[in-house]
Amino acid sequence: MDNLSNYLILSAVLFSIGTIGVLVRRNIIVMFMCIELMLNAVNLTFVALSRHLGNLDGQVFVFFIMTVAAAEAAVGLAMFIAFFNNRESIDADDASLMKW
Amino acid sequence: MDISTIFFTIVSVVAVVSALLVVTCKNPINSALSLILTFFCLATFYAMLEAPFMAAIQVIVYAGAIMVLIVFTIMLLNIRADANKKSFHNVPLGIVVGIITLLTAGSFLARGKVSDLPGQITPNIIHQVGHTELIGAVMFTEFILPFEITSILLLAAIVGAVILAKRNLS
Amino acid sequence: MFDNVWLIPLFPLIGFLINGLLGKKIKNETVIGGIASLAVFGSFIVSCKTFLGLISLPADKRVVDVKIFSWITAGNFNADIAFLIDPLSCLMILIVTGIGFLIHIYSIGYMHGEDGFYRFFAYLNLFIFSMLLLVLGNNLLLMFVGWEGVGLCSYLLIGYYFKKKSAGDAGKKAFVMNRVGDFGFLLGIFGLFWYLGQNHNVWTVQFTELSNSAHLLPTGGIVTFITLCFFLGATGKSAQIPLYTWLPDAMEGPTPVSALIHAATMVTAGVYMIGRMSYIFVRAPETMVVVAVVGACTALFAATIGTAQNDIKRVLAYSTVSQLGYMVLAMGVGAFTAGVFHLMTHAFFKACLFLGSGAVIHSMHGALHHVHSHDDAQDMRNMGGLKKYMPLTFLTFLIATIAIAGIPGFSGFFSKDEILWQAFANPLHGGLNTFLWAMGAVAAGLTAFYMFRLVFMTFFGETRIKAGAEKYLHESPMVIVIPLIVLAALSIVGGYVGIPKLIGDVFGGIPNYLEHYLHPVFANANAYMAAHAHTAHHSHALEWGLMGTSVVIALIGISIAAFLYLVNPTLPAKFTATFPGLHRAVYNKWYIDELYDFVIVNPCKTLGRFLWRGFDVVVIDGLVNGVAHVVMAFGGVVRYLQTGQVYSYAWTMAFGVVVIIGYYLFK
Amino acid sequence: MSNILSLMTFLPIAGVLLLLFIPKDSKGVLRTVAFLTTVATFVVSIPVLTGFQTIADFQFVENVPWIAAGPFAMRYNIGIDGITIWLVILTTFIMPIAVLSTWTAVEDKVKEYMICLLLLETGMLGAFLALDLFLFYIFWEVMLIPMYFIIGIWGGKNRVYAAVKFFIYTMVGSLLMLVALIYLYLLGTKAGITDFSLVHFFSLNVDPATQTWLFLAFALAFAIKVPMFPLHTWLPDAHTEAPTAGSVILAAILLKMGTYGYVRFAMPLFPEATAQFTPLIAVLSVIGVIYAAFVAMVQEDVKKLVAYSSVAHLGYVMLGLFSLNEQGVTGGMLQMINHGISTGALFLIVGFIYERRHTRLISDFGGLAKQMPIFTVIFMIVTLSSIAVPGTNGFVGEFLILIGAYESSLRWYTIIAASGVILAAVYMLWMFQRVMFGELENPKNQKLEDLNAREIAIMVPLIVLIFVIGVYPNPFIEKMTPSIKKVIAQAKVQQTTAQAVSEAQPVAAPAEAPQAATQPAAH
Repeated sequence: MDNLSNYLILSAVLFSIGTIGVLVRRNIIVMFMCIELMLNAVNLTFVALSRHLGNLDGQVFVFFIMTVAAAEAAVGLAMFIAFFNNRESIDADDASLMKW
Repeated sequence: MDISTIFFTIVSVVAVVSALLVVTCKNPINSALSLILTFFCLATFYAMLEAPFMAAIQVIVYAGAIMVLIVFTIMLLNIRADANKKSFHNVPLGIVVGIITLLTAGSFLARGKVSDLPGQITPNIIHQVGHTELIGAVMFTEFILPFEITSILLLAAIVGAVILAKRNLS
Repeated sequence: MFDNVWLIPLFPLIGFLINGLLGKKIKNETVIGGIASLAVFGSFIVSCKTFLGLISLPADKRVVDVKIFSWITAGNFNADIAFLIDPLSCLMILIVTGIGFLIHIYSIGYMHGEDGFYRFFAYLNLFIFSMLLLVLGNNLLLMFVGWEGVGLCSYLLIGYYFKKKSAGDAGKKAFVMNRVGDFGFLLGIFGLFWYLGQNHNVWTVQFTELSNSAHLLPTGGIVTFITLCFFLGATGKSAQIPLYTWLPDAMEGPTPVSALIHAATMVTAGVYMIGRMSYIFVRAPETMVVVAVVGACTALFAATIGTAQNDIKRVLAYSTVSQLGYMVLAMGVGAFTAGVFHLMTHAFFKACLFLGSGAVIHSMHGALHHVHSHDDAQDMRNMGGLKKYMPLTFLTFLIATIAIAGIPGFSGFFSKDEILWQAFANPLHGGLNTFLWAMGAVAAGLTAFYMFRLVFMTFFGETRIKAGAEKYLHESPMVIVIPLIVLAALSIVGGYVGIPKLIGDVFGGIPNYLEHYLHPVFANANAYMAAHAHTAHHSHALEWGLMGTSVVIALIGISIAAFLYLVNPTLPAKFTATFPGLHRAVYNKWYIDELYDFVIVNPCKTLGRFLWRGFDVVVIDGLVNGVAHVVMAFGGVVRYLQTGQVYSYAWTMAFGVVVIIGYYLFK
Repeated sequence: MSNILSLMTFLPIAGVLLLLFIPKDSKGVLRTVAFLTTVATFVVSIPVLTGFQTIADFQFVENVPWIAAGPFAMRYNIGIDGITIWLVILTTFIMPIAVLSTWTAVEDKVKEYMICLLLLETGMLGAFLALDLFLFYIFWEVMLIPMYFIIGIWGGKNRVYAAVKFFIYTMVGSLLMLVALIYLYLLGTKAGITDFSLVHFFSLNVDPATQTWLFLAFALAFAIKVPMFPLHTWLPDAHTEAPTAGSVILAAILLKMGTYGYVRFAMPLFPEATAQFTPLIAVLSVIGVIYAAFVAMVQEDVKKLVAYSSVAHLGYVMLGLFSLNEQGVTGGMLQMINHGISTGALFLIVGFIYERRHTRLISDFGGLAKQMPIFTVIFMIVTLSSIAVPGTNGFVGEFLILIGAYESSLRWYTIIAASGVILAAVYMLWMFQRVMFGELENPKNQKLEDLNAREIAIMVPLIVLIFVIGVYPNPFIEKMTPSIKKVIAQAKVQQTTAQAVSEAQPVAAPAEAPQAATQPAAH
């Protein structure tokens, strides 16, 4: 089905954009948003395929991914706040305590 | 070219452009707003894919809850584009990896085969029974265990977020 | 008839348990001492009953095994808790419980007021128990239990005054040296068990069975090895060269202990063991040579050291070593009966001597204590003239001394002379015999010399004790004196059970009771010797002549002692001044202890330190830690890959994902 | 009750669950619960002993499917036989004592400590009972972790080094064992074995060349645990640093895992390799006995001295096991129990004085006999048991080992090993003398208190056992005999030819010695 291909291609494009974003941005929050973008790209794939196959499992999966994303946002953002409080910065390059 | 294809094209262009804006905008608040736009586009797609419940959730959870949280954080930390500071690094290499990712995904799509077996959930059934009910039925029968585990995960996330934020604010 | 044999060791064990566990609470010395003595007395009564039961049997039936329970069973190996009642073990239990009882009584008086009174009696009872196990055990393993048990009690009792470092050292030395012997004993058991089992399918450690299968053993070869191992055990326990040095040090223990353990009973265990396994020893002629030579050398060597000691107990200790040498010599020349005979007489007179010296020390100690003097109460140079203060002690001491010196009519004469005669006339060692006899005879002379030197220095002459102390010298209480009298009496009459045939014939054919009595025990060995060695016939005149010679030598020894220490007391000092090197060497026991320290003890410690600090820590741990360091060094290099930057991890991950997916897509 | 073994094994886990719900500050309750759990475990183990039949088969067997993952089929297969019966009883017996021993010594993180002890008990019991190789491996590793924490958290000054050393040493061995185990399983699948069951592998015929490698892998893991010279250096460190209970358990039970591993796995599974390596193992055992004795002699730290004496004792055990005759193996098995009791007791004793004086240096003591009479008596008895004085348990075991080894082809090693009895007396008595005898010079020692009721209660059962085994060992031996015979038959099954040669020339035995001596060099 052509329609499905479109969705999948769109999803791949969004995913790649998200990847580039994670790799090139220095702001942690933006990186985090790009990760959300990647997750959403995957979600789109799930929903499209679910629709195509006539099976709701994929959509349930999307539901779980959303839940995880929500949890991730809560914890992640809390960490960013903590990080900012310690370092006065939100730049990923400043987080290098794990360095050798 | 029927109307749905045109609509799909328009919305997908908006989605891609807004996604690019997320990556390119120097100011994080702009990125966040662009991301919200992308999420709305995706919600549109879900609706087009006969998944109204997912569309609703997409708007409520992502655009509503998560993005509000992110915007709130940005505002709280008072982050703005700093002209003196670089907001990008390794751009060419990033683009190369992105393109390779795209190519890889493309070749997946090109080579992979999607089975054409029709499932039981046709648009008709969705219209008759209702999407939400269908999802709910699956969620609370077949996926009850993951569902419960997810709820524990959320609980843990709440506790974790509280502790993380609290300890460092004091 | 022997159903209640198990009571013999049980009584002292009960005594040990009562005093050991409750003694501290009892506190009353009479009760504690009474319990302990009563326990041994009970054993003595049962022993007497057993003895009477045994001699009522016909001579060839006098070997009875009494099994109590099965102890260790594993595969072919079986050892029971079982007792062997035969003339030899019966004689031994009589000696052990009899003399043991007397010494218990004595100890009540001697140990009066000592710290840990109950401990002393508990140990003493434990010792009697172990010794009874040793002599009664019907198999090698049970004998070994008693063997180590007496060693242990000896350790505990030598170290009785544990606050004194020298006491602790002496105890440890005794135990370790005995352990060296035990090592030999163990190897002997292994060898015997394995050889008979492997080659003849006789898997046993039981004496009666061993005796029955002794004919399966070859002459020499493996049996030499086995018997040498056993003999090593005997040298440890019976303080023979090279393992004798612990016994003089063992005098750190209380005097009753020296009398009971280090004179009368325990130290004779080696002799007993050789006698018990005589049928195996005679099948190893080389071992018999070694046994005889070691015995003779010890007898002579220890006697030389005894001549120059000033500590009253040390003189007696070297005398014990020397007398044990006689017994071992007797065993080595195949005169088993004579050896056991001397064991018995020696038990009487040496116990008497030790207890007498204990009475002297006790009195001296009290007297010196009264005048707050720190003079050594055991040093004979501080004594002298004691006979008028302690007449009974002196009398008994003198009797025992005459007995040990080998004056005819006293017990020591019969047994010692028998040994010397057998050393000369035995059929085993050929040309060596004359030497053995000569060494024994010289040692007899030296014995007479140093024993009378002791008597003269202690009881005769002027009183050399610190001025003012002499009025506190007194005869000991009856509880101490009565055992002395009993033992002195035994020292006289004890010899008459074994009158040599030569003398017996003169007095109308008095038989040698002891030889008849012990005959079944040594029949096996004697039969073998009779078959394999031709007995040379010596004339009666020669025997009389040798007997006379040894008496004359003894008398000469006494005369010299009298001359040097009674008539002309300044001579010894002059003698010492003339030959200072010789005197110092003898006085310092020929520096054997120092030699052992230098050759064995110190190298062992050095080796231990080297193995620990050098090998364990440096080599092995060095290797282990070295490996760890290599790994850490590698990690130190590799860790620089960790930049700590989020994006670099993201890069790596993206790259990895691409590579992996690409591989699956394009493979 | 058909699943009494499971009940026994997992009862400590139930105790752990209970402990989790107790606040960490109520130390008394925590200790009591842990103690009662171990006592309950011991009580549960008693029916196992009384219901144990003197036969060679595994008893109280439980065998249910557990994990079926692709080609691997692991089963929950546990059972008990004569080899393990006393080891299991020893474990359940020692644990309450171990808990009691650090009643007051451990004040910090009591909850975690007790949890570690209980987990350790489950691990040890499971490892002894497992009849499935994979299950065994799991329990083997389960034991490791609590012990690591016990040493690393509640240990002495140098605890982290000791804990890591212990962990890595053991891990190296067990990883090799895992590899060998999987390889063995794959061999088994070719022969039609579909699970990890030990009984099935016994019937597997592995060709000698493969046996060599598999044996080496297993043997290394076990040799580290035993520990055999030269793999022993973790032991003194671990013992010295561990808290009393840790040392006691380590000495009494964990070390037995190594020797048990040889009897249960390495020897019956690879009989030809066993024959091939017997001289090497014997040489190492004998070196261990003598070497450890010499090193122990010059130690300044009481605990290290006892640790080295452990190495020497375990050297005897190994010698007995590899003599492969009934006396030797019985002696070895019995000596494992004896060592558990005696050395466990020695570590307890060291713990007592360490708790009072916070030092273990011999030179800091001296003259304690005057101050602590009860302690002296107990210490003396245990010392005597350790140096194998007849009448105590140590003698029976050591004697059987030596006589067994003497009968076997290991005769000449035995003679050297037997000289260890002298050295043992030297180092133990010397230590005893320096600690207990002499004048009470150090003022700090003059205020020492004698053992209290709890400490006496800990020691009395051990003392009783020391004498019971010493005087009447047959009941202990009888229960083991059928299983020991079976193990010997399995481990000797293909050795008949080799043995026939040695039996034919018993007198030529001396000629074997140089051969045997050169053999290790060849490997």
